[in-house]
Amino acid sequence: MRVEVSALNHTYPGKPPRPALAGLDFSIPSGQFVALIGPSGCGKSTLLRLAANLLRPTGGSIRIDGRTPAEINAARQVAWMAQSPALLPWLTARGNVALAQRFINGQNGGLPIEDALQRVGLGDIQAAYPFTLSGGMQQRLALARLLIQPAGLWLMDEPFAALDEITRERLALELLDLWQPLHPTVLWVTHHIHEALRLADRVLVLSAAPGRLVADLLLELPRPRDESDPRFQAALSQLRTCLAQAQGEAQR
Amino acid sequence: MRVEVSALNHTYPGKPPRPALAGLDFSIPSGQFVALIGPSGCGKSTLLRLAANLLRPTGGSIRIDGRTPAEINAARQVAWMAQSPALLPWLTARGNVALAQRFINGQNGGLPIEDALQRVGLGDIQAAYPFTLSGGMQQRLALARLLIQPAGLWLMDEPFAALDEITRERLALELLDLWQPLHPTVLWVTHHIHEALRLADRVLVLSAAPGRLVADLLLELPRPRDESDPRFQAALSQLRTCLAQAQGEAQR
Amino acid sequence: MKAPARRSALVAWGIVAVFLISWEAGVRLMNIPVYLLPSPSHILATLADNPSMYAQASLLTLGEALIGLLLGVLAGAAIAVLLTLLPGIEDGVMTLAILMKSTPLVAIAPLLTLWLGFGVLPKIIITALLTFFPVLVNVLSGLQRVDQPFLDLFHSWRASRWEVFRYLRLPGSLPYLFAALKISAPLALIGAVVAEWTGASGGLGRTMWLAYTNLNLPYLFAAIFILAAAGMILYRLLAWAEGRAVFWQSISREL
Amino acid sequence: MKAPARRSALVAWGIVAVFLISWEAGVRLMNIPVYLLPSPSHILATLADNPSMYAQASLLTLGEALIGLLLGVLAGAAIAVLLTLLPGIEDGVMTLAILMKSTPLVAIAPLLTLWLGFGVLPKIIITALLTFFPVLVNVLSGLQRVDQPFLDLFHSWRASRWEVFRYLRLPGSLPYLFAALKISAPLALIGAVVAEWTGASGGLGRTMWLAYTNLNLPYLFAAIFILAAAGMILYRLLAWAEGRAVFWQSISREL
Amino acid sequence: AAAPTQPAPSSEPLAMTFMAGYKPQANLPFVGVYVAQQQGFFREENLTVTIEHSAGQGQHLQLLAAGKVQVTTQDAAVLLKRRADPGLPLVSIALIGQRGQQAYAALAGSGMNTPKDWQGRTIGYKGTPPPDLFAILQAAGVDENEVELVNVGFDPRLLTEGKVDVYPIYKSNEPYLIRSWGYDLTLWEAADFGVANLGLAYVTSEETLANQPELLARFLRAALRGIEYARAHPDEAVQTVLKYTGPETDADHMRFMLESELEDAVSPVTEQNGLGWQTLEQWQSLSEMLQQYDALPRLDAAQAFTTSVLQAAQEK
Ligand SMILES: Nc1ncnc2c1ncn2[C@@H]1O[C@H](COP(=O)(O)OP(=O)(O)OP(=O)(O)O)[C@@H](O)[C@H]1O
Ligand SMILES: Nc1ncnc2c1ncn2[C@@H]1O[C@H](COP(=O)(O)OP(=O)(O)OP(=O)(O)O)[C@@H](O)[C@H]1O
Ligand SMILES: [Mg+2]
Ligand SMILES: [Mg+2]
Repeated sequence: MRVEVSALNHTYPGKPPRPALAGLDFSIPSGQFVALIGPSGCGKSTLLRLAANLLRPTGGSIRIDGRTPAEINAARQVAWMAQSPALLPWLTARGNVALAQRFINGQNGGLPIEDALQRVGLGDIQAAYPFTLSGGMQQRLALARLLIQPAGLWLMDEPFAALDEITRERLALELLDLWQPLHPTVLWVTHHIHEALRLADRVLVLSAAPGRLVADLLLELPRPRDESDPRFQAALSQLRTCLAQAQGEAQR
Repeated sequence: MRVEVSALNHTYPGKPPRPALAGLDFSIPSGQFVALIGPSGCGKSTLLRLAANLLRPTGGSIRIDGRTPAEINAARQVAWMAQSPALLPWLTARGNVALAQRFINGQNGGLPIEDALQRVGLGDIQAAYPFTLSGGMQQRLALARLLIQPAGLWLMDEPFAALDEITRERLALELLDLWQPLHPTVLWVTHHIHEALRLADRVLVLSAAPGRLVADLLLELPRPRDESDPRFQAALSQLRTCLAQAQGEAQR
Repeated sequence: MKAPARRSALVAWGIVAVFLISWEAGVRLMNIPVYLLPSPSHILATLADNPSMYAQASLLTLGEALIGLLLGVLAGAAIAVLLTLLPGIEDGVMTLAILMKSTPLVAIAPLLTLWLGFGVLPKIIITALLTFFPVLVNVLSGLQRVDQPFLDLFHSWRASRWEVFRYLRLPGSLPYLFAALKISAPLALIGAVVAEWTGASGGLGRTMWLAYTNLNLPYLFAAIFILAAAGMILYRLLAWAEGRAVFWQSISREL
Repeated sequence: MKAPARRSALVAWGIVAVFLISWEAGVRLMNIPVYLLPSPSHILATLADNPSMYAQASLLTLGEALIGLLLGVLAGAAIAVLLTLLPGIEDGVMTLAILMKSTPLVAIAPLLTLWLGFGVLPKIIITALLTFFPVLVNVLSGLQRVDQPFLDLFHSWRASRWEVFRYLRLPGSLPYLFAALKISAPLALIGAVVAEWTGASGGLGRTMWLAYTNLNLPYLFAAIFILAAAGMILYRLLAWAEGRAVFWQSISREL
Repeated sequence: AAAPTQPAPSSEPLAMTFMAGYKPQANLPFVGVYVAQQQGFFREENLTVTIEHSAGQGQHLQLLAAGKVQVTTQDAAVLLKRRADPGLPLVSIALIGQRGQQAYAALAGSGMNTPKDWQGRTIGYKGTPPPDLFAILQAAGVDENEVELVNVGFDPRLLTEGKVDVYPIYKSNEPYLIRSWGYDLTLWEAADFGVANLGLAYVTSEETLANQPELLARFLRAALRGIEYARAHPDEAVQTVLKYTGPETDADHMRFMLESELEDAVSPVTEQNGLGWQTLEQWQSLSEMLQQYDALPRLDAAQAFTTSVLQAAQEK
């Protein structure tokens, strides 16, 4: 799905009010895999929440295939994965995933529960309750819950933050492997620059709060990507500098 | 403080019982900075909880300067930072840190509240309540809460998981900078291999659950470390392979 | 958990024993006349002398109490659910509930007799009226107190109000529900007794009424002991059920 | 939040109005005699005719109710705290509490009068006895239900039982405390009335008793209306205070 | 026991509910009904009677007026008051208590002999100070401002514990209790001061009276028979009462109540016209007393009672 963000502002109420996003402008063609990077507290989660219709922007607009987030949400075409796993404590691992399945209307594209749990490596503890799972396991469970939802737009908030490099890479491949055929648009918040470059078609860099767009770089590299490739290394160092600047502004 | 772990086992009760640690054996000389790496769900947090006296091992023992975790806990010589921030919602950012200060007996070595908040970059939102903080900010607040506690042993469970590379590196430096003078023993769970190599004197690698020690490598490199240094690169690739094996066993 | 459980049971009996013994002692030493306050031994003797009478009366009263409690709980919970699904009417309905709650039962007892006759039905209704309010208030706040992250999740799923209720609020409100039950269970016993107090043809309430108006206190207190025992048993059962139902949130006593 | 608030207030009054009107209509159409059930208009007229009398009576009764409520809440909360700090004695103390709760007030009211005379003191104590139990039960479960991560944190700090109570359990139990207050506030009014029901020289309870024994139902119901109004006001105040005190956990109605 | 004879074939079966005005005890009007039920006197009248009990207060009158109950019992003075306000259609069909039920009691040790001695003492009352209290005070020439009136519930212990000096009691009830605790009493009765008062009556509603005189007649006939039977066989009657009060009730207490009420059931009026008879001047003087001391609106005492049912009962 096409995502158009124009003059997007969000300021949280309160005294003092907290500006989280200040004038974002970008548009994402349908099916693009976009990584979102930025310093802590710069508004990444806020942006995803706006797209998922959990917040109304205080200024500007988001359009998804020309419709408002509310309309898209009503049509259940967006799958959102929060930064914290938010697992229901009274449901088993499987139960938590199964619950999500009640909320998908007919469209196909979502994984079967069994398959989703297998792919995130929780196939053998489906009966365990969330409070008996390790941090990383909880996050993987939340991921499985997203994977069963068929959607044209994936909003993922640091889905791998609590995972070790290896699991991380394996799941990244799994994910690409699911993404290729359906080709949903993906907004992927990550702090892992290599990961961003390994996965994304495009990387958006936000400044420190209130978030503004400080870099927008496209990667036309074939997947799987070869880190030794000079273009990869170039992109890498470019990103680092952007981020450093973004941070720098934060310090001022 | 000296940490001795011998034949340490932990299995969580339940049907089926969940073995989390299977026969760990290692000892850490006082003042060593140890990074703990291992696949998701392999027992890292469990190990820290055992050291912090939040769990009793089902087998084997942990001795800290020859005393049991309970004794050390009673003496308030251990500072533990959980994987989830666990911030009290009815206290402000500052309030949450100030609360921790009630629980330190006279020893000096902990940072003043103000200073701690500054170092983690939350100096200007001390009056904000946790639920208005971003994921990364919450984690940094939890870190500040740890930094004010004077302790001979730091147990840190993925303290930077929710932070972007740059903030992460900056905080890592801050931390080293605090660690150098006091030189407490540090048990540092991380998923970030570079980070481990940048910070630690020694890296312990655990196998997939139930956790066993699969690698224990010492780094006698001066800090700040130069990633281009061949020894660094060697260690890096060595770690990668260990982890890959650890994972591999998990698959079987 | 077994050992401490047994220990606390011992302590419990110990405390009760101390209480009864000091009561007994107080009555004997200050020799308080029986028509002011009978001694526990006297009360228990009375119980022992009239087993069948008290057994029958208790059966009737406990029956009324339990059915009334059931009705009251259902009513209270139902209203709470309604108010959760239609929050607009909350203030209005609560106003009526409080109006109902503020009406002394004696004022409506005759109306109930008029409409429902002299049987047990009015007693049950009165009990229900007495018990529904705590359930309503507690369950309502239980249903309304939900953590934001979960609400966001359900919102992102475009869950209906009903689905949010069914899959999020309902399980989340269980701790409040059980607290309400623990409050209402003794109330139900009181309710049944008070209902019988006004000219019933049987039950503990009637026994107590007669005993009281004849200042026959041993018989009065014997009934009270039965009520207390019943209340205690109900409470324990509820506590046990609570542990089973709210397994994900351990009741922490050790620190 | 302003607009919806005003709307729901409107709805509230609407619902109350509908209720009163249908009551009025019912009484008129089925022409129910006044000595069974007076019409709202009749009741309000009675109120309007005796403003000063009802004002005085209300003042006395509300005074007793509030002081009694305060005592009851303090007692209930204090016991709950005690049981949290000394969990060993929980079962025993709860048994006594239930014994006390199961004792119908009519049985103890005269004893209190014998010991404390005809003044307001016995009324206040009865009210306290009636209100302490919901507070005890609710606050106790509030204090016992703490999330494990927080307990671990305090444990890692080697916090004392008291510190865990003071800094973790106490704030965490506020939602339960307020639910308990909402339950107990109307109970307190009932309590004061029941206490005055026999052997008071003033107050709404006495007014109601006289009105009832003289089958003067308009006067009885006029008092009931006052009680309901007072109950409603208390409830609203508590709801407002709750919002202020438990600011970190929003009461969610919109989904 | 009288051998139950077959009901007259002519009379068709009737059913009714009798609600005693208070809890089960040996008040004479109650005893009459209990015994009639026990001895089958109602059956002989081909009448089925359901016996209920009221909590006291007003419930039984409400239910009577609403037609849920056909006959109840009520104190004559209260009956007049209820007729006046809220205007309940109550009619006495038989006056069992020919004298007032209440009296005023003080501990014998208190040194009070005449109401004059009440000056400066605390006097208890139940709910509202009863008119005969003021009557007594006036008759004895005591200024009502020189006594302290306190509202006490039902609780004679207030007297023995010294919370009140003078306490209103039912002659047939509390004296037994208080004496059983080892106290002696001095009693003052309104009648002793020429103050008219009456006791319990069988009461029905104007509607029932108009529509079911036959039923009332049968009821009254059987109930009065029950009272006579109780007079003849007090022990048996007490046993019958215990069936309703439960075995835990003190038989001697009930016996005392029965006997003292049997005494008050007879008066010149009844000796002339039979048990339960009532006359206009009895009711007239009562209502005058009430008007004087209780600010009761003037009302026609003639409407408050009827002898027609008793006459019908006395025939055949
Ligand atoms: N309370 C519990 N009850 C039962 N099993 C548990 C409990 N806590 C953890 N476990 C199990 O113990 C194992 C290790 O858990 P632990 O949290 O130590 O893993 P971890 O190394 O911290 O993983 P991560 O990197 O994802 O945090 C996991 O398999 C987990 O399911
Ligand atoms: N509910 C809220 N009320 C007030 N301010 C808020 C709220 N939620 C977020 N903020 C503020 O908005 C800013 C952006 O928050 P957001 O969670 O979007 O950051 P983020 O980019 O996701 O950071 P992180 O990488 O640490 O998750 C932060 O300064 C935060 O303090
Ligand atoms: Mg975020
Ligand atoms: Mg962990």
